[in-house]
Amino acid sequence: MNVSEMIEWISVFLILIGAILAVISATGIIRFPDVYTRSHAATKSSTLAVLLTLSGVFIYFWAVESYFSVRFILGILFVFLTSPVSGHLITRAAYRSKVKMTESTVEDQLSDAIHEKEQIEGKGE
Amino acid sequence: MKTNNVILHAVVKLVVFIILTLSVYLFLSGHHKPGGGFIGGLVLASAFVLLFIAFDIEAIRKAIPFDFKRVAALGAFISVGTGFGSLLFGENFLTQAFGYFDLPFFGTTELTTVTIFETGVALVVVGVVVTIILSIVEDV
Amino acid sequence: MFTVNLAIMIPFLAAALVPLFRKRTLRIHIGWFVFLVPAALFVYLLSYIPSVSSGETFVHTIKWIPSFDINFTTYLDGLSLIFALLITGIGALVTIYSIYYLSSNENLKHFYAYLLLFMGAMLGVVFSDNMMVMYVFWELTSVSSFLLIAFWYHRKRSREGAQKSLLITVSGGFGILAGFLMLYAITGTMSIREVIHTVSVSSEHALFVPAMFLILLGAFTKSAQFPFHIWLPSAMEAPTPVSAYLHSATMVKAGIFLVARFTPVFGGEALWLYTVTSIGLITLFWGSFNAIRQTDLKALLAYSTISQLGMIMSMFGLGSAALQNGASSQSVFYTQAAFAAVFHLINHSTFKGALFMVVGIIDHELGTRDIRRLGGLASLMPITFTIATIGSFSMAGLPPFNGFLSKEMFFTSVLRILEFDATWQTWVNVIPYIAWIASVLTFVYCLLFVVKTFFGEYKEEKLEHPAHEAPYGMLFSPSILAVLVVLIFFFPNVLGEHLITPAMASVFPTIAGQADLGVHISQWHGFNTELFMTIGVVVAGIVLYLTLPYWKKVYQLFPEKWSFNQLYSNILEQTEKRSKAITNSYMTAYLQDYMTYIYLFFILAVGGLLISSGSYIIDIKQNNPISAFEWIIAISMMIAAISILFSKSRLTAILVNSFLGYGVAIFFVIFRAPDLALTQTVVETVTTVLFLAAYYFLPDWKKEKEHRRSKGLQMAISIAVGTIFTITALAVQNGKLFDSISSYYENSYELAGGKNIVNAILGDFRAFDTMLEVVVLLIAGIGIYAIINLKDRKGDAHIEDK
Amino acid sequence: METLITILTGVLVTVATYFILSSNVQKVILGSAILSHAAHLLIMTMGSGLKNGRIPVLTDETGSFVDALPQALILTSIVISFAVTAILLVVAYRTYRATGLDNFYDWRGYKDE
Amino acid sequence: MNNLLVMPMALPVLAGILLIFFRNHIQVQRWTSFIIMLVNAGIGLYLLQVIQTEGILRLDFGGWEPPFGILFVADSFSILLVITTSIVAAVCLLYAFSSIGESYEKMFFYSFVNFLVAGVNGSFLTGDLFNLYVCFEIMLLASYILIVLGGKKVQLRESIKYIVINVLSSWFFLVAIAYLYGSIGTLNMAHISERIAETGQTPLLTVISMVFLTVFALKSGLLLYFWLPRSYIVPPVAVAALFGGLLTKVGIYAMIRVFTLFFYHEPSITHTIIGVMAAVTLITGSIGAVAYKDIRLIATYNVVIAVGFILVGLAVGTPEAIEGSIYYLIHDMIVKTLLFLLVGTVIALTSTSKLDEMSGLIQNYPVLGWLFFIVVFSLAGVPPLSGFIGKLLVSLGAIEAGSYVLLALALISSIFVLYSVLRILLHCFWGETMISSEDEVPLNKGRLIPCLILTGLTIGLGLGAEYLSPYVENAAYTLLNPEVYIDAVMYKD
Amino acid sequence: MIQTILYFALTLFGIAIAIALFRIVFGPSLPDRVIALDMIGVNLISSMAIISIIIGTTFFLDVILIIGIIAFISTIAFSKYIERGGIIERKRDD
Repeated sequence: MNVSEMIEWISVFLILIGAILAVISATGIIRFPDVYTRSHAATKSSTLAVLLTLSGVFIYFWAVESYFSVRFILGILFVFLTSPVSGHLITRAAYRSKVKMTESTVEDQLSDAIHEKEQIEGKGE
Repeated sequence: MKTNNVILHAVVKLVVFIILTLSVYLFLSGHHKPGGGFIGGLVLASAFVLLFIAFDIEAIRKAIPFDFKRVAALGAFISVGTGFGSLLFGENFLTQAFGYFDLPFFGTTELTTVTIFETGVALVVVGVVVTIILSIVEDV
Repeated sequence: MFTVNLAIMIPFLAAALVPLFRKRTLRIHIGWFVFLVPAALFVYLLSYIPSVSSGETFVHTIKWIPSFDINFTTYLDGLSLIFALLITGIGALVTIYSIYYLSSNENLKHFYAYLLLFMGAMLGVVFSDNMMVMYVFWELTSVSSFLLIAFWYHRKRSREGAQKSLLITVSGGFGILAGFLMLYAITGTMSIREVIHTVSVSSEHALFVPAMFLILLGAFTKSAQFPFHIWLPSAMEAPTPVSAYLHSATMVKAGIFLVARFTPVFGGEALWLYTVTSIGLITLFWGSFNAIRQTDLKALLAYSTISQLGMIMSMFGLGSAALQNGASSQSVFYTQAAFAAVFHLINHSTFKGALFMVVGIIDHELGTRDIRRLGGLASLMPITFTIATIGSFSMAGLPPFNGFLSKEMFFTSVLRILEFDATWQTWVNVIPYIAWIASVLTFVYCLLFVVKTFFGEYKEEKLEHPAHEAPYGMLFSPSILAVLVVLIFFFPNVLGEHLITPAMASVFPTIAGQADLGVHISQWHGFNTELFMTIGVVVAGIVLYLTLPYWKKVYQLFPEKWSFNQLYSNILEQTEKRSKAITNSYMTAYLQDYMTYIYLFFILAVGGLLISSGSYIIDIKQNNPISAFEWIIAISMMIAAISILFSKSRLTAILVNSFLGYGVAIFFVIFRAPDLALTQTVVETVTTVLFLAAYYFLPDWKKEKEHRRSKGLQMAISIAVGTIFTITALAVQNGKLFDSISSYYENSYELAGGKNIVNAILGDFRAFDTMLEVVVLLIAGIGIYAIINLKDRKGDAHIEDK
Repeated sequence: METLITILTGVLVTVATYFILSSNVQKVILGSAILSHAAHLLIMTMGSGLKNGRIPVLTDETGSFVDALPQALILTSIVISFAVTAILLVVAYRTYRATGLDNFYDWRGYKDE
Repeated sequence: MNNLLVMPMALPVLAGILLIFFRNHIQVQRWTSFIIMLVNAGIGLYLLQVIQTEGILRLDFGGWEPPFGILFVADSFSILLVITTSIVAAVCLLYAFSSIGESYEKMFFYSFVNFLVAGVNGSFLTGDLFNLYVCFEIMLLASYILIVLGGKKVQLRESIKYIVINVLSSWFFLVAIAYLYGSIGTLNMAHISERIAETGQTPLLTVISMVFLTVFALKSGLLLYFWLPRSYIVPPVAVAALFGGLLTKVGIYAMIRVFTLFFYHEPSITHTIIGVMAAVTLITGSIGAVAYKDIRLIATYNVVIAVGFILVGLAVGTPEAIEGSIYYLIHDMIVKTLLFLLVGTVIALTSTSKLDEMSGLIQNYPVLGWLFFIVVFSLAGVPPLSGFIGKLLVSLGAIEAGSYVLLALALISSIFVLYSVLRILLHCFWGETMISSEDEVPLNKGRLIPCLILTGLTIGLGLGAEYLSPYVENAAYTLLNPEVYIDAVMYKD
Repeated sequence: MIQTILYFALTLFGIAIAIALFRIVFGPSLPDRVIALDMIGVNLISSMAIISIIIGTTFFLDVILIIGIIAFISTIAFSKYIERGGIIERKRDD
C-alpha cells in the first residue's frame, strides 16, 4: 500500500465516518423531544458530518486526481460558517414564534432575560 | 420585538462577498466548465436576495443604486443586440464568433462573442429576479 | 363596351353615389335621379328583345377569382331577359311611386341606396351564369331586402320582420351554396350552362339528389313557399313601394327563377316533379286559405302573394313532367305548364304590383289599412277603386284581365298532368281538386279585398285622415300596371312569342330543338273543362263569400299558437333559453371544472389511444442498475410528494416542495448534469423566497371546502393522468426510434470554441432559444412590476362589476 | 433507473394534478410548481446514456457523453417555469387583495353575465 | 441573405426592450411600435414575393445547419399569417393610442404588445419544435401581463384562470416535446417529419400526437375552449381585440403545422378526432353565441365557432379545404379584431355591455353602425366579403371528402353566427334612440379609423380574393406536401 | 472495495435524508421542519460530493459548494418568515 492509496483510504474513511455521523444526527432529529434539542442534532453534528465528508472528498481528489481546488476549501469553510448561523436563526425564530419546549426543560434563561429587558424599557418610557 | 441580527449580518456580508466572487467565476468559466450566463446571473441574483433578506431594502438601495428594471432591459438589449450585431458582419442572425488571441500577460486567450451574449443573459437574470422580489415586497 | 355586366354594375355604382347627393343643392327629389337608372336599363334591355326572340343568347365574362373558377359571367337569354325587364320596368314604376309615397323627411338617401343595391343584386341573380356569382348576388338580395324591411328600424316589428326574413332566406342561401358546391364537385364547373350540358352524366352521381334538394331549399325559402312563407307577411313592415317591388314582383320570384333555371338540370328527376309541384300546391292552398282571415290589407296581399307564388311554382313542377321520361316531341304536351308559369309570373307582377300600390295609397291617404276600418271608398277614390278592381279581378282569374288567361292555362296544366304516367298516381289525381279549391279561395279573398274596402259603409271616424283621391303622381304607376293588365289580356301573344317562347327554350333546351315550345294564347277556347272550372270557381266563390260569417269558425281550428309563425318565435325563444341553460351548465366559470374537462379529454384521447393501439409495451431490461441511494431518494421523493397532499399548512407544503426541488437536483447530479443541478437549486431557493414573500399577502390555507365535486373524482383523475403520463413515458423510452442528434454537439470545441457542451448549446447552437428565454424573463420581471404598480382606477370598474 | 425516475415523475404528476384540481389558489400554484419538476425529470429521462455517459464537458478522457440537448432544454424550461410561477403568485395575491377571496370557487364570477 | 426572416420577430423584441428605457416618452413608444408593425408587414409582403420565386426560405441562426441549430422557415402559410398579424397589431395599436390611457402606456403597455407580436410571429416562423414552445411562452407571458394589466376585480379573477389553464397547456406541450424527442431524437420540425416518414407513424407516435392535440386544442380553443369566452372580455378593448385576432390563431397554426407536417400518416385516427372535435366546437360554440345577452360574450363565442370552422378544413384535409382554412384564418384574424374593436367601442360609448340596455345607436353613431353591419355579414360569410371564399372552399373540401356532417355543421353554424351578431345589430344599433344628442359620448376618430381600416380590408379581401389565391394555393401545397418543406429545410444548399 | 464503501456511505446519507424527511412531514412545529430541510440540504451536499468521487469528475465540486451556500438562503428566509411574517423589510425598525 503506497502513500496515495493510504491517503485514499483515509479519505474514504473520513467519508464513512461522516456518513455515519449524518445518520446519527438524523437519528437525533427524530429522537429528541423538541425543536431546540433537535436543532443541536441538525446543526452541530450534521455540520461535523458534512465537514468530514467534504474533507474526505477533498483529500480524495487531491490524492487520486491531484486536483486541488481553493474554491472547494473556501466552500467547505463557508458551509461550516453558514450552517451554525442558520441553526441559530431558526432556533431563535422558533423561540420567538413561541414553539413550546419539551416538558423536561429545566430552565429558560432567555425568557428571563427578555422579560427583564422589557421591564427596563417599560420603565424608561 | 427588536432583534439583534449581528451574527446574521456579519455572516451575510462575508457570504455575499463569496457568492459574488463565485458567481463571477461561474459566469466566466461557463464556456468550458459548468456555469455560464444563466447560472452566474442566478447566483448573483440570489446574493442580492440574501442581502435583501438580511438587511432591508432601503439600505441596499443606498448601497446599490440601480434601477433593476433597466438592468434587465439593458441585459436583454445586449443579448438581442449580439444577434443584430452579427448582421453587421453579414452573418446569419445570432452568429457567434470565437478566436484565440495572444494578449500580453494572459497569453493565448480565447475571446468569444458568446461572452457578450452571456453577459446580457446574466444581467437580465439578475435584474428580473431582483425586480420581481422587490416589486412583491414593496407592494403595500 | 356596354355589356350586361355593366348593366348589373350600374345600380351598384348609383347606390354608392346616392348618399353623396346633397339635399340642399338639389331642388328635385332624389327619386327622379334614381328613376333614370331602371328606366334606362329597361329601355336598354328592351333592345335585346328582337335578337333574343330569334334565339340568340349573349355571354360575357369578367374574371373575378379564376383560380376557383369563379368568374363574373353573364348570360342573357329569354328567361333572364323576362326577369330583367320585370326588375327594371317595375323598378322604374316603383321609383316614381315612391317619390310620392315617401315624404322627404324620411331618410331617402338610404332608401334609394338600398333600392338600387337590390336592383343590381337582382339583375345579378338573373343574369349570372356562374353559380357562385349567382349565389353572391342571391345573398345580396337578401341583405338589401333586410335593409329595406328594417327601413323604419325604430319600429320593433320592422326589426323582427327584417330579422325573420334574413334568417330564413340566408339559411336557404346556405343551402344553395352547399347545393351549388355539390354540383361543382360533381361536374367540375361553376357555369350553369356547362352543368346543363353534363347533366346526363352527372345525374348518376350520389350527390345529385342532395344537391337538388339543397337548391330547392334555397328557392323555397326565397319564394316564400310553405313552410318558409312566414317571413313574407312580416316583411310587410317595409314601406309599401318595397312590398310592391321586392315582396311581390321581383325578389320573391328569384326562387322561381332558380327553379326555372335548374329545370334543365334536375327536371329529369321524379323527385323534382313531385317536390316542386306538391310544395307549390300546398303553398297555393295554404296562402289563399290564410289570406281570407287577414284584416290587414297588406297581410292579405302578402298571403295572396304566397299563394300565387305557390301556383307558379307548382306550374314549373308540372312542366318538368316533360323531362321525366326522356325529352321528346311528345313531351311538349306538358311544357305548356311552364309556359303558363312564365306567363302568370308576368301577369302576377303587373296586377300584384298595382294592388300593393293601391294599398299603399289607401294607407298613405287614410292612415290605416285595416279592413275593418275601411269601406265605401269607391265613390271617394274612383281611380284607386278602378285600379284595385282591375287588379283583384285579374288575380281572381276573371276576364277581361290577364289573370284569366294564365289561370285558365293553369287549369289546363293540372288537367294534363292526369295523363302523366306517374308513380304516385293517387296524389297526381288529387292535384286538380286542390288547384280548384285554392282558386275558389283566391276568388273569395279578391272579393273581400274589393268589397270590404270600397263598398259598404264609409267609416270616417275610424280613419286618421278623411278619404280623398290620391295625387296623380302616386296613381301613375298603378295605372300603368292596370293598363298593362288589360292590354296583356287582349294581346297576350305579343308577350308569348317574343318573350315567353325564348324563355321556354332556356327552360327546356333539350326539347327546344325538337318541337315548338310556343303556345298560342287565346282568350276564348270553347266550352272546355277549364272554362267550367272557372265558372265553378266564380259560383262557389260567391257562395262562400256570402256564407263567410258561418264558416269562418274553421279558422279557429288553426289557432295562432299553432301557426308556423309562432313556431318560429318559439324556436328563437327556446333557442335562447335552452342554449343559455346548456352553456351555463358546463361553462361554470369554475376553473376546476374546466381543468376536469381538460384532463378528461387528455385521459380519453391519449389514454384511450394508448390502450386501443396497444402501444403500452414496457421493457425494463435495458435500464441502468439503481443504487440503494437512488432508491432511497426516489422513494423519499414519492413519499414527500404524497405527503404534501396531507399537509395542513402551506409552509409545510412549500418546505416539502423545496425538498422535491433538492431531490430533482440530486437526480440531475446523478444524471451528470452539473449545470442543471446548480440552476435547479438556485431557482428552487429563489422560488421559495418568492413564495414566502407572497405568503405575506395571502391567507393561510383554510380547511378546504370541497365544492360539489367529490374528492373521489379528483383522485381518480389524478391517478389516471399520472398513470397515462408514466406509461406513455415508459413506452417512449422503450421504443426509441432514432438516436438523438446531440452527438453533433460533442464537437462543440471545434465548432463553437466551448468545452461545456450544454453551455455551447445554450450560447451558440441554440442561442436563439436562450435569447428568447431572456425575453421571457424580462417580460415576467417588467410585467410583475407593471401588475403591481398599475392599481385599478376606481372610475373604470363600473361596467364589469355590475 | 429510467423506469424508477419515470414512476417518480408519474407520482409527482399525480400529486400535482390533484392539487391543480383543488380550488385553493395556493395549492394550484404549488401544483404547477410540482408539475414543472416532473416535466424536467421527464425530459431528462428522454435523453440517452443517462448514467453511463460522461458529463457533457469536454475533457481529455474518452467515452460517450450523456445527451446534452435535454439538459439545455431543461435549463431553458426551468427559467421559464420560474417566470411563470412568479407571475402566477403575483396575480394570485393581487386577486386576493382585490376580492378578499382566495379560491377559484369564489372566483367564478357572476353566472348571468 | 435571409436575415430578413428574423425581423418580424426580432424587431418587435428589440423595440419592446428599448421602449422600457423610454417609459415616459409616450409618443416615442406609440410611433415606434406602430412603425415596427408596418415595417413587419412590408417585410412580410416582400418575403411573400420572394417565396413565390425562390421557394421556401430559411434562416439558420448562428449559421448552424439544420437539424442542429434553430432556424426560421418561411413558407407562404407562415408569411401570410405574419403579414396579417402585423396589420392587425398595427390597427390595434392605432386604436390603443386613443383609448388605452396614459397609466397603461407608462406601464410598458407598448413593450408588452411588441413582445406579444414577437411571440406570435416567432411561432409562425420557427422551424424548431422547442423554439415553438419558447415562442409560445413569450406570447403567453406577454398575454398574461396584458390581460391582468389594469387590475380590475373581474380582470384579475378571470386572468388567473387564464394563466393557470395556459400553464397547464404549456406543461402538456413540454411533455409532448419530451415524448417526441424521446422517440425521434430531434427537434427540428423538418427533421422530425422526415424521421417519422422513414419509420412510419407508429401507434406510439399517434399517442404522442394526441398529447400535441391536447396542447393545441387548448391553445386554439378547439373543444377545450372553456377558458376563452370570459377571459377575452376582461382586458381593455385594444387588448381584447388583439387577443381575439391573434392568440387562438397561433394554436390553430401550430395544429395545422403539426398535423400536416408530422402526424399526417394516420388521418383515419388523428384527423377523425380533430373532425369530431371541430364538430362539437361548432355546435357548442353556436349554442354559446346565442345564449347570452352580453355583447362581449357573443363576440367571444364567435371566436370559438371560427376555430371549429377553420379546423373542419384541417380535418377534411383536401387541398381545397386547406386553402379554405387558410383563407378563413386570415379573414378571421381581421374580422374578429374588428368585431372586438366595435363591440368594445360600443361598450365604451354606452357604458353597458347588455343587449337590452342599449338601442338606436346608429342614430348617434351612423358610421359605427354601418361598420357593424358589414361585420355582421362578413362574419356570417355572406359574399362578397372576406369570409365567403374561405367558407366556400372549406365546404367544397368537405363535400369532396364526403364529410357531410361537417359540411352541414359548418353551414348551420354560420346561421348561428349570423343570428348572434344580428341581435347586436338589431338591439344596439337599431331601434329607438335612447341617447339624446346632448348625452352622446363623442366617438373620436382614433377609435373609428382603425375600424374603418379593418372594414376596408375585409371588403378588399373578399373582392380581391384572386390576388391572394396564388399565395394561398402555394401555402396549401406546401402543407399537403411535407417533402417540399423537408427539402427546403434539410437539403437546400 | 473503495467503491463499495462509498456506495455504503452514500446510502447512509440517503437514510439520513429519509429520516430528516420524516421530520419535515411530521413536524410538529414549523421550525422543526425547517431545521430538517436545512439538514437535508447539508446532507445533499455531502451526497453530491460522494457521487463526484463515484462518477470520477471534479466538475461538481465547484457547484455543490455554491449549492450549500444557496441552501442557506432559504433557511434564513424561512426563519425570517417564521419570526416576522414578511421576509424582506422595506426599512429595518431596529
